[in-house]
Amino acid sequence: MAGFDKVVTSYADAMAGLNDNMTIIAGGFGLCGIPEGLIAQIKTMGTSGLTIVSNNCGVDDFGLGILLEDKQVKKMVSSYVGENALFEQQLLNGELEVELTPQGTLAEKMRAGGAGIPAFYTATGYGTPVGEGKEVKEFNGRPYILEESITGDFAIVKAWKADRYGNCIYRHTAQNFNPMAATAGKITVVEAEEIVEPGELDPAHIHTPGIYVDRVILGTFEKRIERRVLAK
Amino acid sequence: MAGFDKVVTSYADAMAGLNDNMTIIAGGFGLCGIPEGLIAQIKTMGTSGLTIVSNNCGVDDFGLGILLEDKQVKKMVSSYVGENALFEQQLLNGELEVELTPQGTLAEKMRAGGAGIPAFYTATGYGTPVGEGKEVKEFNGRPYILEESITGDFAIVKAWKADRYGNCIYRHTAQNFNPMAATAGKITVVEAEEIVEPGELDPAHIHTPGIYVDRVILGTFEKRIERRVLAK
Amino acid sequence: MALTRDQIATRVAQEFKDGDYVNLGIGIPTLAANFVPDGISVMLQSENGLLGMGPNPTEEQVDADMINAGKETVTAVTGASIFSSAESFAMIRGGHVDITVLGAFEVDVNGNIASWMIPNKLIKGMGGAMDLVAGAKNIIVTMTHADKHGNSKLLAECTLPLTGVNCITKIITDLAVLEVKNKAYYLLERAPGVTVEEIKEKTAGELVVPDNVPEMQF
Amino acid sequence: MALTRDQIATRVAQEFKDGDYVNLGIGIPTLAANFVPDGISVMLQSENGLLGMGPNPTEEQVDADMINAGKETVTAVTGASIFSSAESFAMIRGGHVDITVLGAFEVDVNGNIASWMIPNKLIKGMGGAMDLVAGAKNIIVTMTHADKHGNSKLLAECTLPLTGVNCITKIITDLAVLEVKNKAYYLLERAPGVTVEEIKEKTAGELVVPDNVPEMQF
Repeated sequence: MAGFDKVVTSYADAMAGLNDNMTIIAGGFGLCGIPEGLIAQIKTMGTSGLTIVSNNCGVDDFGLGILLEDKQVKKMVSSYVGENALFEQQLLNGELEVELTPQGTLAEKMRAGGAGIPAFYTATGYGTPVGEGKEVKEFNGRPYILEESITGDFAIVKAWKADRYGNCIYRHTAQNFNPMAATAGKITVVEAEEIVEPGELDPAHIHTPGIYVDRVILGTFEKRIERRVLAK
Repeated sequence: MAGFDKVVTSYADAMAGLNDNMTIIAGGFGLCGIPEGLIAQIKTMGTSGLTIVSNNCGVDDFGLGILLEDKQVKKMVSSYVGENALFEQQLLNGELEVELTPQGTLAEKMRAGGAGIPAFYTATGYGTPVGEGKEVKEFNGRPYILEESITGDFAIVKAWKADRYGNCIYRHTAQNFNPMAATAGKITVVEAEEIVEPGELDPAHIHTPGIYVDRVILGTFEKRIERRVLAK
Repeated sequence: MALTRDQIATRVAQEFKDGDYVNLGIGIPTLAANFVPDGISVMLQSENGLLGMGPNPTEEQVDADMINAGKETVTAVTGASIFSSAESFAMIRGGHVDITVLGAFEVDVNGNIASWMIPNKLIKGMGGAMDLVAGAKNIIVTMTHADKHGNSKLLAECTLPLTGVNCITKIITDLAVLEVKNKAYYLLERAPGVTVEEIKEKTAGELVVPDNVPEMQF
Repeated sequence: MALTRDQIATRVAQEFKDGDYVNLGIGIPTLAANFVPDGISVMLQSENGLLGMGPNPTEEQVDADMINAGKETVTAVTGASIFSSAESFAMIRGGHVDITVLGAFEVDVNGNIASWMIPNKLIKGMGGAMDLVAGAKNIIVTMTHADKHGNSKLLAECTLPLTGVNCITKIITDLAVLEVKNKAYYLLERAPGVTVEEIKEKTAGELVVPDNVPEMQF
């Protein structure tokens, strides 16, 4: 099954083909379940003019936030970008564009992109700034807006375990946007905490079937905690 | 957690509230992963005028096919109904209506129904009889048709293991349409091979979270095989 | 006396029924989890993909892969399930969450809510709030009745960009419990010691006051 | 000589590249799994929710919960994954399956295919075929070149209700391999011993014949 072995051994190979002005779909929620090494590689490569679709944009010195330092990001498509002073500054300066998208709509846009559904109706955002300029249609007497799907040139995904064929499982709430991101990239790259042999993952437990995945790399993760709150 | 214990002990309780002319969404693919006892209960109840949304309609004496004997079914929404002589006869007699729906569109209609998405665009069926009379819209130069979602008064689902809170896992390809059906019923009833205590199912392995499920009943299953083909 | 944050949260928690699936926003709504009445069980949904959210962890339990929608470390209760963001919002958008409680800057008599954006000032984003108000069966807004300058947050028409339209039915403030219907606020309960006069004064939209307005019971 | 079913399947399997995800329809397409060339691995997708379909089971392996889209008992290969029908068709519709091979009643020079319905005769339904032809990156139609009465199935325009429009690019029949483009059939290969004349005779739509038409290699 040589043709299905998707493991690459360098970050350069993992992100080969990424060019300026491309669109990247990124998994993760806050700093949880983010492909730390792939983000670092994008910083190393210095690729610029990027459009990044991700629920958040990290913090100033960690996660996607590190791509702001050298102004690699042209546009973010996100639901919440409030954790990041540099972000706000670049936005106010007009150096960065942001398309604020409701979180559920964002998740569904990624899923739809991967699933060959170019657009769907949702009530979310109707009558708000999000709905402005969008097609409206009533179903059962309720108005809905038409939202178009999202795909990317690359998807970057963080898995807990991946096998050589690209089958992935996620750990706890580090799953979040990763499964949808994995489906929505022309090239999907998975950074995993552990790479196992095919057959080690139970077929019924696989969150992302390998068909969506092009490259797998073994990563090491800092897993920074954004808000460490303990039981009182 | 008394309020979350969804186990009922009789089929009468499991299907209580089912009335004539209601719509039922059913899991299963062929005879695989079908809620055998719930179907038998509908036959016992004699409810008629039913619209049933299910990929197939069983065979003459098993699965949903048994509801045809007493003409309980007014309409089937299915992708393939070829295994059933009685079905064909009632269809030709005009006693039964059928809305043939592409299999992927059917699966997505159920998912969308459960997910609050009233309609979505798909290329499937464009330019065919399935697309007739449906809204067409181009995205990136390709035409797509608008398909509306489906919900039911009841959803009947077959699980392998369910816990008392209604969390379900499915076994092998008996998963099929069951997870989407589970989301699309006003009342969702799960018939399981085994009922376990909350906590016994790994949170990451649950295919259907209990929030979608209203009632759980322990079933016994014949699990008839439609095409037993052995290795040569 | 205007209610404390804990008292508001206590009154919010009285809305829960046994077996409810509940999504709690950041702030006072989250506090409501601490005041669920005896004999009532609810299961908390966190929109980043957790049904059955438990309390914050002990030092030993802390796990970077286990957070809630507020990005705080949490635990899971027995019988929890964990899933993707798409599945999480399928639940929310599809109306499977029984009660959503969230804060707001403003509400109005049309059931509109503004809670996410103050032009030229706050541009962090709406997160999951727009999906929650569009999808939940029962939405409770909890906030102070007026801002710190005494300006009412219960308006005839919202002035800030909206989070959702025609979706709010119940409001629990530091002064009162109100229902939104027929383009007015119907006063249901008042905080102990708070007069109808004070509530009238701090409610900018039309207020309907019945003959008898009971005090909240704690 | 016209090819046998096994020979057609063998020629179909030559289209597979190492690492392809492949969906095979019922009939001759399914046979292609038996003729995958040495050194090539493919993973079979079955649209009822199985990626990595294996051979039919032994008596001991038979499991009612393990079937394929043709409802036959099957097994799973090492590294397989199993999922819902919605996920399965997300793969298909989203263009993640590399090759789909399916039979047809008719095709035409516009790349249209009719494969599911004969009015007043066959009304069983389209199953997953419409999704497959709308979604796969590369669709191969395999069928006999003409019906048993000698009528061509490669038409200028389909007469039966369509399964999909403008989607077929390659056709492998018992007589030839053809590409569909520019509103014509381009003859690529002929079956050993079959003349260009016979292919011309049995092709109703416009046929483009190059100077040299090589025989298929087995």
